[in-house]
Amino acid sequence: MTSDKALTYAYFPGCSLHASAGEYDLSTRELFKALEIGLTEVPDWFCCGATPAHNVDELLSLSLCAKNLELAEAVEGDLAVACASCFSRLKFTQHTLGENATKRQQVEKAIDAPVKLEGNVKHLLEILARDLGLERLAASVQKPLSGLKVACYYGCLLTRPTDVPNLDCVEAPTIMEQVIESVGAETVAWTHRLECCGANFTLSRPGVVIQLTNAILDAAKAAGADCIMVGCPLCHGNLDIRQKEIEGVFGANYNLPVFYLTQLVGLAVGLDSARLGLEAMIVNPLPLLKSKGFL
Amino acid sequence: MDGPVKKKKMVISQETMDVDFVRKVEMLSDTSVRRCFQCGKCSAGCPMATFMEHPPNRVVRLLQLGQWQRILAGRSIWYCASCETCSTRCPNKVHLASIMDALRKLSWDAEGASKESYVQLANKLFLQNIRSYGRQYEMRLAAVFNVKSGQFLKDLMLGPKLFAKGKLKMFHSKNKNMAEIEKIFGRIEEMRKNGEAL
Amino acid sequence: MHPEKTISSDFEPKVIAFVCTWCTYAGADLAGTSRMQYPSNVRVLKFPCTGRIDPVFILKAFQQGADGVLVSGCHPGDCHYIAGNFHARRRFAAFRKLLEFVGVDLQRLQFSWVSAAEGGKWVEVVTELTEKVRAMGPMMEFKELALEEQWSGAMISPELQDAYRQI
Amino acid sequence: MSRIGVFICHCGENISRTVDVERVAAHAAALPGVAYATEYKYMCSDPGQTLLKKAIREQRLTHVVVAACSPRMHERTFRKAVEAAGLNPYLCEMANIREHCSWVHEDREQATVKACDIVGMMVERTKKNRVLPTITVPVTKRSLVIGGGIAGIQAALDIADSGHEVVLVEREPSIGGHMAQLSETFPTLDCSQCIMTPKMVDVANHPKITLYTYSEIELVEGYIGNFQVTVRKRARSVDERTCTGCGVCMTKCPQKKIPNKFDQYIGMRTAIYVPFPQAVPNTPVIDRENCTRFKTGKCGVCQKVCGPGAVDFEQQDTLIVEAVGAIVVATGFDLYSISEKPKGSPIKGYGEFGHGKIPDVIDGMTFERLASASGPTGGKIVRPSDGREPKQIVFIQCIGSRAREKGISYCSKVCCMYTAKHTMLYHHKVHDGQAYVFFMDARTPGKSYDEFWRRSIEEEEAVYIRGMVSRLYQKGDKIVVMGSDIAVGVQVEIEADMVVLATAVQPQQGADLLAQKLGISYDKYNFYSEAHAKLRPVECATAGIFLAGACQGPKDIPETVSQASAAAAKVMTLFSKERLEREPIVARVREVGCVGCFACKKVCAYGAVEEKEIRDRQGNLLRVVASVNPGVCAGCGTCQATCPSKCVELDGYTDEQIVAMIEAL
Repeated sequence: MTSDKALTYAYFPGCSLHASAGEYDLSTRELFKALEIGLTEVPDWFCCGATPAHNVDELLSLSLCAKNLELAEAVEGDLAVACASCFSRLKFTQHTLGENATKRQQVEKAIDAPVKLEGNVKHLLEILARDLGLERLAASVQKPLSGLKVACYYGCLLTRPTDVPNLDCVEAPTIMEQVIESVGAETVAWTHRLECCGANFTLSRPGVVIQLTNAILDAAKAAGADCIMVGCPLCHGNLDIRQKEIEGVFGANYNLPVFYLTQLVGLAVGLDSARLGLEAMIVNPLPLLKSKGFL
Repeated sequence: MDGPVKKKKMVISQETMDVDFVRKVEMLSDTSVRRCFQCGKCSAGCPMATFMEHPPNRVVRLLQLGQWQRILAGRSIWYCASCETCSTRCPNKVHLASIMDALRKLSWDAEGASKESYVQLANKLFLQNIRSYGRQYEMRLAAVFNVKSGQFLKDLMLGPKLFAKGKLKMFHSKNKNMAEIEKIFGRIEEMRKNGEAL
Repeated sequence: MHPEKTISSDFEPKVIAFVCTWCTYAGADLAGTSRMQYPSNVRVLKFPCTGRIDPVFILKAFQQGADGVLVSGCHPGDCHYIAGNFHARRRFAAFRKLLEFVGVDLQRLQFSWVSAAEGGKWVEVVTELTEKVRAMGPMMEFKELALEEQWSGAMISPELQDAYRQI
Repeated sequence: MSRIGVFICHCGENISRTVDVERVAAHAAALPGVAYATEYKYMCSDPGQTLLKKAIREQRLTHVVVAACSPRMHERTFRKAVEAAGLNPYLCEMANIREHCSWVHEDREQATVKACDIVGMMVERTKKNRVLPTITVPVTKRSLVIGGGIAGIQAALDIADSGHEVVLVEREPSIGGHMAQLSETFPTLDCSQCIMTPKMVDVANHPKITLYTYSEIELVEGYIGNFQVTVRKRARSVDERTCTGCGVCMTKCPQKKIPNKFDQYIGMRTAIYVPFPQAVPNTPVIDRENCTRFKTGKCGVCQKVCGPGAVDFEQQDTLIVEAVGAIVVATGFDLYSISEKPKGSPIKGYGEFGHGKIPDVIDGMTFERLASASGPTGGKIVRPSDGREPKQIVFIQCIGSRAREKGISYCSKVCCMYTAKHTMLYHHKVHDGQAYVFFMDARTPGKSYDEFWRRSIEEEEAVYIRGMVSRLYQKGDKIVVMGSDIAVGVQVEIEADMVVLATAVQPQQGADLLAQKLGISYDKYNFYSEAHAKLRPVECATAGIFLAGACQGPKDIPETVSQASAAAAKVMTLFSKERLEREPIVARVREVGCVGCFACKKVCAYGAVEEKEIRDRQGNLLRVVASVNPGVCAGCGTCQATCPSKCVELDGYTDEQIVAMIEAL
């Protein structure tokens, strides 16, 4: 996978990265620049429909994703996706339309174009771990994150279900750990790496969300983590934005900064903290980073 | 939840088992409900099972018996988080998460059959947002949801903070592909009207 | 199919069935012991296994005046000889082209699986084929073409050789 | 010129009611080559047969056609009668005018025409029939038994007790198999070793049994009655004849911490070892991978302390050829491991159960070793991780079995019963503990089986929970079990000290390779296939090879023993004759036309086609042609239809015979 040829990708940031997850977008662009990986945003991409679309209208979900895949064809390189939800939907679309001819015909009619399934859709983790390669990533490190104990949180959509995203083992993935360990951090073994945070109900049933998210924060804390790392803006929203609220409701004290993977890797490769959007995080990460000597 | 329907004796006959509905579910979800042998592994791992009146395995069981009214009358399908844990661990390759998608779709078609309103409202607004703007604008989504659901003050404490952190944007530009999106929505509606798609 | 031919209403087609002894022959026996009724047009040739059936026999049967040919053996996976019916199936698939080439309307040739327990299915299959062939009228092609030389003796022709190579 | 006799049966009225038998006889009499035709009320009756025999002699008949019922009914009867009259039995054929004619058609005219046609076809066919000799092959009255578990032991003892020699081959250093590993057995709870070890000793002492342990099958040649089997006897590094089994070598061996396979790797052994104290033979083996001597050349203590001087570091593998007439395959089973990726599955093992990395999540066989009085803990049930007694123990059924996403869709059959047994053993040993069982349905068909299962719940207080487990994870020193109870419809969480998984029963590793050597068929899971699921459950389709035990499919001990004895009986039946007789419906190769393409060999399911070298008088190789071994050929004829140069012929179904029938139409 690793080659000397310059890496370049079409980039699908997704809606959240243009809004609540601005720091994920910023740190992704900055990190890729630093690693000399080309990133060109797909022009005029639109919403993949995420969970609500497939929840009630799969045909719409497949059509929106198929349209986005078609738009991405215009940009050179594999499609780099930052958001786990967008990643999951795009992969699902490729998988479903590849297997089911009827659905494929319906989608082609809906978007009035042949569907394009050949292009590779890759999550940022795959690009860092496999295309760039862990060795080259390790070689780019300026400030190893020594002594930082990270709880890698995959959530539901990065790996599941079997045979669809094919990012890593569905039950025991290691790709996040591999990436963050290669830039010098430690990872903790913990029990809730793949449990659901309930992102689907952020808007409609926040009461449900805080219960699920609390269990995750609790498990990370119990495992001795300093912070949590995620690759999904929806997980981030629940773990970071709602953390204070959860602490209040459950009488806990977590104080666990929730980083995007690009923020932590960016820090390790020597990016200035201002270019990582750290100030946008609700749980202030600066005390932790200062105490570990990274700032 | 719904006393009368839930507690009512199930009278099973070829007439009361709605095979057509089950076939629609199977077609939409690309999976067979007959494959399930009721081991309950889906319910064991479901993060949302404690919020459902019918645990996931029972939803499949009711489908096997063609008793969809009992499913749609409850809230279970609207409490599915789409986390795919059930599909991943099912020993029989029953894609329960996809079955849930299909059931929600058919519930929408059945208009108002289901109780859960907040989740449905959020979904509706989300899709409307795509149709009108091409992309999701969280601020707008949240504001409209709160107004429509009558929870004006929900998450009040979060708002200003997120705003200060740049996480909620007031202004947004329209996507240049708007015409194309409208066409996609239109074509799908057309196909359904002509009976070319479910 | 053959509008130029006048089909007399009392046309009785000749149907030849090539069957294996373990499944279909026994199934036909069962139809007998159960006193089921079917058209008397069929003549049965017994083979140990469908694997023994050389496609040339089918040609020979048509040439000899059969209007329809049935080949029937054990269900897939049930072969008494482990895999004879599987080899037969592969072989016949390769021979379909050849049969078409020499002018056999493939409608006249039927393959089926009838197990020793399926007396009823045997009756169905035989009745169906007989009626289908009756509707199609007599098989004239070979009679007209007088392929006597080509399909006698060693029963070897370039087309046949070619088909063998494909298997 | 043939003189054919045609005999038409009325079958009481069964035939004559719809078929005009006199007209058929007249039609037959007029056919060329027919010298005699008659009809009679009951051809199969004694007077009917007498009539047939008399006609053969008086009319000097050369061939016979009996037009009557199905050949499946009376072909044997008439062929015997024909033989008694001095004709070769294969010159007699039957025309089926009952099942295929009189019984299925009502129209007398049509039925009569058809009967005439059928008789005509059979007359033409019979003209081409040849005299076929009865084929006989000699029988070597010795048997090979592969596998020294309870199945192999039972089969070997039964055959040997009938007075025939047996060669028993076992891959491990000792016979005993899985049954020797078990603690107690269901449904009686008698101690497995107590009933097993006497049988093992019987094998060792039996004058008719040659035992090769630590040995494997290298090559199988030949056919029913005449197999040549090459056995690889692996180097034991200890001479079996001189070793007295005193065990001093083992006490002195410095390598003491090697996980013992027999104890499911929870007990330790030395590098020179017997797998368990009651091993048969009681001769140690040096495990060369772990022996210091073999790794560094430095040690040699065992050799120094061995009084009789039996330790031999130079010993080599030896190949032994044994001639046998029958083979019993009894290679048994193995348990699926949750860390392994099963065949045909996209999923690697059970990640949701920790991929085998949680130390106190064990399988059923490991629990047997823990519960066994002769096991590594002396029968104390303790956790492998810290040696503590588990107070909450969870059993989970159907792991790997009945899970098609894991590639295994069958039921492993024994787990329901052994788990019920485990809950009892646990309750007997840990009085203040509680056992929980997650299950779907209890499958307990068998004598006293369901009663046994009920006892585990009603008297031994096991809590059965109808529902499966989604995930297991370690939390502190507990294992969190996330399950569900589908009867109640709620999730169930148990913090367990130990979890026992009832993992699937699978064929032994390499079962497919052995099957290929033997030329027997196996299913997609590598279980060996019987010749007929109902009526020939013990034989392989390959003649002379028989199956016993779990190598054919999951089985418990009583079933295994029954099948082993059945296989032994089949072997004895085979050995009851000096020579084997069989129908001469076999293929022959016309060597002159054979071009040696071996298309026939590729399609032969029995391995009956061999390569034969044709040499000139000087011994120079001219060419290689196909040759059919009549002892192995089953007579399907697939080779003949496949041969591109038409050089194979199946006796009894030659092209000539078949074409004659077609032409008669």
